Amino acid sequence: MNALDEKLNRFTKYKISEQTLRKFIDYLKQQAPVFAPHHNGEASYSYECVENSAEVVLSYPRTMQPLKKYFLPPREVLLNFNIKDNTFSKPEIIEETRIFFAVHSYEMASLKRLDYSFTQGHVESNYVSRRKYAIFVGISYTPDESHFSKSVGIDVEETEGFDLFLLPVGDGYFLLEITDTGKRLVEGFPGLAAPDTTEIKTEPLQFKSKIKYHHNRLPAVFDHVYKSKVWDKYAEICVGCGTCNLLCSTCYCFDIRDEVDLDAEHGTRTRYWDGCMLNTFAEVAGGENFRGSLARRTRHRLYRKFKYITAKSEMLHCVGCGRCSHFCPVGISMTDIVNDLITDYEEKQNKEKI
Amino acid sequence: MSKPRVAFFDFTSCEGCQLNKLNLENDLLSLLELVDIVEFREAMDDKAENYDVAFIEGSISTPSCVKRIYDIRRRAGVLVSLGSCAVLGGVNAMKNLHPADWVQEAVYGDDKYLFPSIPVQPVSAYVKVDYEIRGCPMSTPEFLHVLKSIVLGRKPEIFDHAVCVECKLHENECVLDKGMFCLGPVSRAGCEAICPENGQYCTGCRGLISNANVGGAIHMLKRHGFSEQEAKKKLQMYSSLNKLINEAECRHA
Amino acid sequence: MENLAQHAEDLYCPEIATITRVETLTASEKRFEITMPGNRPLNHKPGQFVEVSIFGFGEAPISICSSPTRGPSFDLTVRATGRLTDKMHLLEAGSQIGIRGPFGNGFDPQDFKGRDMLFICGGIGLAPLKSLIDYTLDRRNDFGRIIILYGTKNPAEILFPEEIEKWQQQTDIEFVMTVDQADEQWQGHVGVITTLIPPLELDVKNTIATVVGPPVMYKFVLMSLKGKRIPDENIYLSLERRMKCGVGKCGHCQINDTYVCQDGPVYHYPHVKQLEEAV
Amino acid sequence: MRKDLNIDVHHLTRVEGHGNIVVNMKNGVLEKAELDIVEAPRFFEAMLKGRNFMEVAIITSRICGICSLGHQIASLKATENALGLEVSEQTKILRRILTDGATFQSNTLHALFLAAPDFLSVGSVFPLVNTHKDVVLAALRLKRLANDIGDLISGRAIHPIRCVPGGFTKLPGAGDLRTLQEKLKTEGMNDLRFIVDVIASLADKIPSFTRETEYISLTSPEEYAFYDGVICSSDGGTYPVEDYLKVTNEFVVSHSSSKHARFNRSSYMVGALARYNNNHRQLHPFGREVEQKLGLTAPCYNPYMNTVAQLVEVAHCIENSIQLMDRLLTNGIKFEKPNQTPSRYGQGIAATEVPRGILFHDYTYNRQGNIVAANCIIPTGQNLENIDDDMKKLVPEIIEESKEEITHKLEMLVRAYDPCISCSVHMLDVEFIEE
Repeated sequence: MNALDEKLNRFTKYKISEQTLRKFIDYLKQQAPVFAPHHNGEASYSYECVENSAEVVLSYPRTMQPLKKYFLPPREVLLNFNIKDNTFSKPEIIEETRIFFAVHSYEMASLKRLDYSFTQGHVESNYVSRRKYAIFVGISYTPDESHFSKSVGIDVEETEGFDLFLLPVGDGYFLLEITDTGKRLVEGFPGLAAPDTTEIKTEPLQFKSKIKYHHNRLPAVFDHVYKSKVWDKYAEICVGCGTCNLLCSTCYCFDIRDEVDLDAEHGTRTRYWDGCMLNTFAEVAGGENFRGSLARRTRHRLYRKFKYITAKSEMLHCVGCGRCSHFCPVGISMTDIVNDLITDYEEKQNKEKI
Repeated sequence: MSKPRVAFFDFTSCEGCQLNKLNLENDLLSLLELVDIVEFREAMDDKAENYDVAFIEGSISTPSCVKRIYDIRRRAGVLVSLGSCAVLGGVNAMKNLHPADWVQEAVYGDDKYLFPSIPVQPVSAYVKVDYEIRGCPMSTPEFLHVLKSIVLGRKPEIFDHAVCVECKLHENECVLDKGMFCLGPVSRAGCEAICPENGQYCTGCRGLISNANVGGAIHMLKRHGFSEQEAKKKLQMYSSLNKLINEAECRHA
Repeated sequence: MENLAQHAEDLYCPEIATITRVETLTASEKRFEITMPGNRPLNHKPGQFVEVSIFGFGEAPISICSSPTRGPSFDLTVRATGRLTDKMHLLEAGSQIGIRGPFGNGFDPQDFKGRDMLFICGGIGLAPLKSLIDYTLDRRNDFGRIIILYGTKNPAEILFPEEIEKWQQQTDIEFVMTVDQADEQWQGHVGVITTLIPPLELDVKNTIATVVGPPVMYKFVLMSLKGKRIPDENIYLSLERRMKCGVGKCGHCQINDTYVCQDGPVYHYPHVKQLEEAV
Repeated sequence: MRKDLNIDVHHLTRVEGHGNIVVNMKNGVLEKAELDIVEAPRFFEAMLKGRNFMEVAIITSRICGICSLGHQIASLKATENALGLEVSEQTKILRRILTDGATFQSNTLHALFLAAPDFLSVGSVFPLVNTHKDVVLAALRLKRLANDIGDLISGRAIHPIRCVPGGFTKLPGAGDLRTLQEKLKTEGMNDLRFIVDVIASLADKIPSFTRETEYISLTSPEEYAFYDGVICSSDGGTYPVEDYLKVTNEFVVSHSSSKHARFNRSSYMVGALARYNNNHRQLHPFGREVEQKLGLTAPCYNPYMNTVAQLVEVAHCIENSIQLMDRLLTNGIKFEKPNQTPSRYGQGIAATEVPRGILFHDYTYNRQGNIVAANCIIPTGQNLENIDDDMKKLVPEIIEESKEEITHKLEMLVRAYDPCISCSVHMLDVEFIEE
């Protein structure tokens, strides 16, 4: 038995049919609001608040926006203010239990990264209030051509961070109790039989590693490719639309803007998702732009994922969800860039040897 | 602070931007609290000598337009161009892509000399423009944003990022992925991605983002199955005066 | 998350402070004296900044230009260049204003005890450095020589004329000024700031050089300092970026792996030397 | 008796686009009484040349912001006819609701915001905010409600987004549609009744001028025609839409950058009054109610009454859209992929009644689906000769009144036609040489 299977087999688990699983969603809805993947258009998925458990999509490649939208909303009012009397109030953030259902392992891993970003140095109350009582039910998935989470060290069946986890088996699922919170949720649900003792055997190598090097070696590669010509290669076709930033599950940069009502008295201070691929992001007063070229911006984006924060947090800040590649209108793939960089790095190493 | 005196003027255009202001039904009364509208030909008889803020709709396309815009600039404190026609030349400017004579003759035949017309230009080709509100039609929230900013005495925020940004904030399904054409990745936002939001493609009515990678955009559209010629033609719908597009060559097969 | 929650801060809520004095310095710069609620001291270090906000006009990071040794109020020198700063210039004494901070990494003057201090200030860069200059002057005996080099584009842009007059008269300060372009009245030095560096006679090992100015200035000043053989570890810079949040979240001020609002704006030169995007 | 008169209204206000009124009488002889169209021509043919059928409606919508929906619908119908694209029943219902909404919106804007100030002797609607606040608020609510129809079904009332060849890119939700329908039934009908009462009390402000002319509109046995039908002349006879050129007979005049039109007489009229005269028997009960309250009877030869006919149509359109929404909701709203696979290439002609009258679009496509010929005849252009004829009859009748009064009555006359001048100069009539 491999290490992963060993770990999975330690959890108490139940066999559950899809029909019962949907009843379980209904049951969860009685405990707290449930958020899960839904169809959004012809071939697009998004997390939505569940109204009807039949509409929850259990098998999906990836949602468009990552789960971060619930913890760092795309637009969020930070303050309501009054210009005339110089007063303000902070909108109350209700600290409530929310259940996130059918979440993939890379998504959970991305939250761990966001947790780091919003609590290192200053701990941000807005983020923490939303995050504090969140409960997660994970599900394994079949990787598509854009997924590469395995390449950055995150298994499809990685259970870390989840309270419950679903593994497809036959025509149903194994429901695994990961935490005490998960156990308590399951206990109240009348639809389950006794725990199942069948041994779990995951299928090994569900997908090949798409990055040439083991993820542990990537930070070292990035020590040597700052001046690589690879950046220019991709800058030629990149159009700087910012999609990769906005949909990235670990990106969290934002902009803050004041907006005033028509009475010219009341207004809001609002933050919006922003991205370092956008032209004006690194502009300073006087118009100077320290990352004016797309090559520099692309480089900054990748260094943020594989080196800068990684050095401090000891986690790669790319989780391999593949959103940046899948949704890129130009078709630039993250793994292609990284593999090109590795090639460049190898050439450089070889030259040095000679 | 006394109420700013605001005037609206229309040049060569469809007047849809002006109509959009009349469509501010819910906010019209608040707006009238905020400013004095002193000239608005489409809606009122009054004429004024001068204005704190002049909003200009439409592009400049006849000799009499030129005279009138100089005159308005002289009388105006702040001048704001409104909508694609005023800011970019807009759809009107596609005329410039054809020989002037051909165009005149095509419409009026032998009577073409009765109606003089000069190459279409945006307002900024003739006078200093303080702020620009893009869009076809302009978006009313953005118009109100600029107006409120002027009333408060601050510079309005004008966005210079791609429509993709707002489209992704709305989590709209990507229209390129649906096999449709789209200029969202290189077109300026500020519209809340209203076209993709409604299942339609972005036609680039706000022009391109600055520093746009036009060659890259053409490459992108080819990747999605559109010819270079078609890509260029669609890029020119609103931005036919943009040299970047007219000179763009796609270096990628 | 639960234990972190105990430390959670409402990071974006300003305190409403009062402008207690406004002084016009040049055509585009004004100095504002700010008093916090209850007249409490800000407790800042020289070189730190605050996020100033006016509702409806947004926020902007502004360096504190007064020394913590003076107070409890503090001073901000503001150039009118943007949405917030333009509005700020219209405010009079008695107006209220939002303050968050102090933020960032300032100078630790303790570390400079006994050293010769060389201040190199370009344009509005004098403002952040003035907090450290004043500090060293208030603890004059703790420091060796105090040399201030100050350059502006033209005489009309000279900040703090009263202070400068005092510095020029004080015998324990070496103050040298230059302008890029002189006018008819100007009798002093003409030329860019780097022209002031070669003539200096310095005990280079014992001299701490602090540099603040517009982005274009750094490269040339650093070259001159190198020419003077001042060791890199004796050099400090303060960098300017668009710091939107001030607390290391929004990402706008990031230079390579460093957040200016957290690790800066004051940097020990060896830290940023290798960073291509820094200077 | 007055022998000389010179009137020159430069850039007539409260109309869409730039027009001047010029009247010139010398020694008792009327030398000139005309509406000069000085709007800059926009040359849409240059814009359409070689454009793909998917783009054509997007461009032609930009002919006019006021009638953008009408242009889109006419354009889409012409394109669909040319390419043999069948559209579903649901699409037709949705388009009919949009047409009702657009007529409701445009007629309300004209009657209550642009023309009504004349009845109350003010220069715009803005002073009425203080003197007649409740009326203005009701009018604003009505106009908003009309725009809500456009917003909900086409994504945006001006330059609609969702209407494409073969159908819609996105459909309204049933819940939203039900809410809107309810609002039309209650708030919409109440506000209109309230306003009609006010307008009825001002009926004596409408000049009593008549001139019988030829009235041209679409007509259909099934309904008060807006979306579809055949051409109908009050002088008798109906004509298939394909024969539109025989009806319009466009010609260039030197005082107008827009072309003029004529058919059986020296001029003809299109628009609300023409539709009313030809189709009044098919009005819904709510339309009849307003017709009676405002004292409109068919046939009516007073062009000033066009504004009144517009209000009757508003009532009719509100009721019609409520009925159509019922049909949609009963059938259930189903997502359908727009049919965009041409079954043929060639010429397609379509006509739609837009607020200002009958609108023709005529395209020819090549085998690549690109435009090779386009023609587009706009209602305001068709009305221009009729306006000139009205002025020629009116001026001698009121020649004894003060110059201000004459000017005012002429302005009111032109305004009554609700001319859409920027539209009128955007004619398309060109055949492209294929490259």
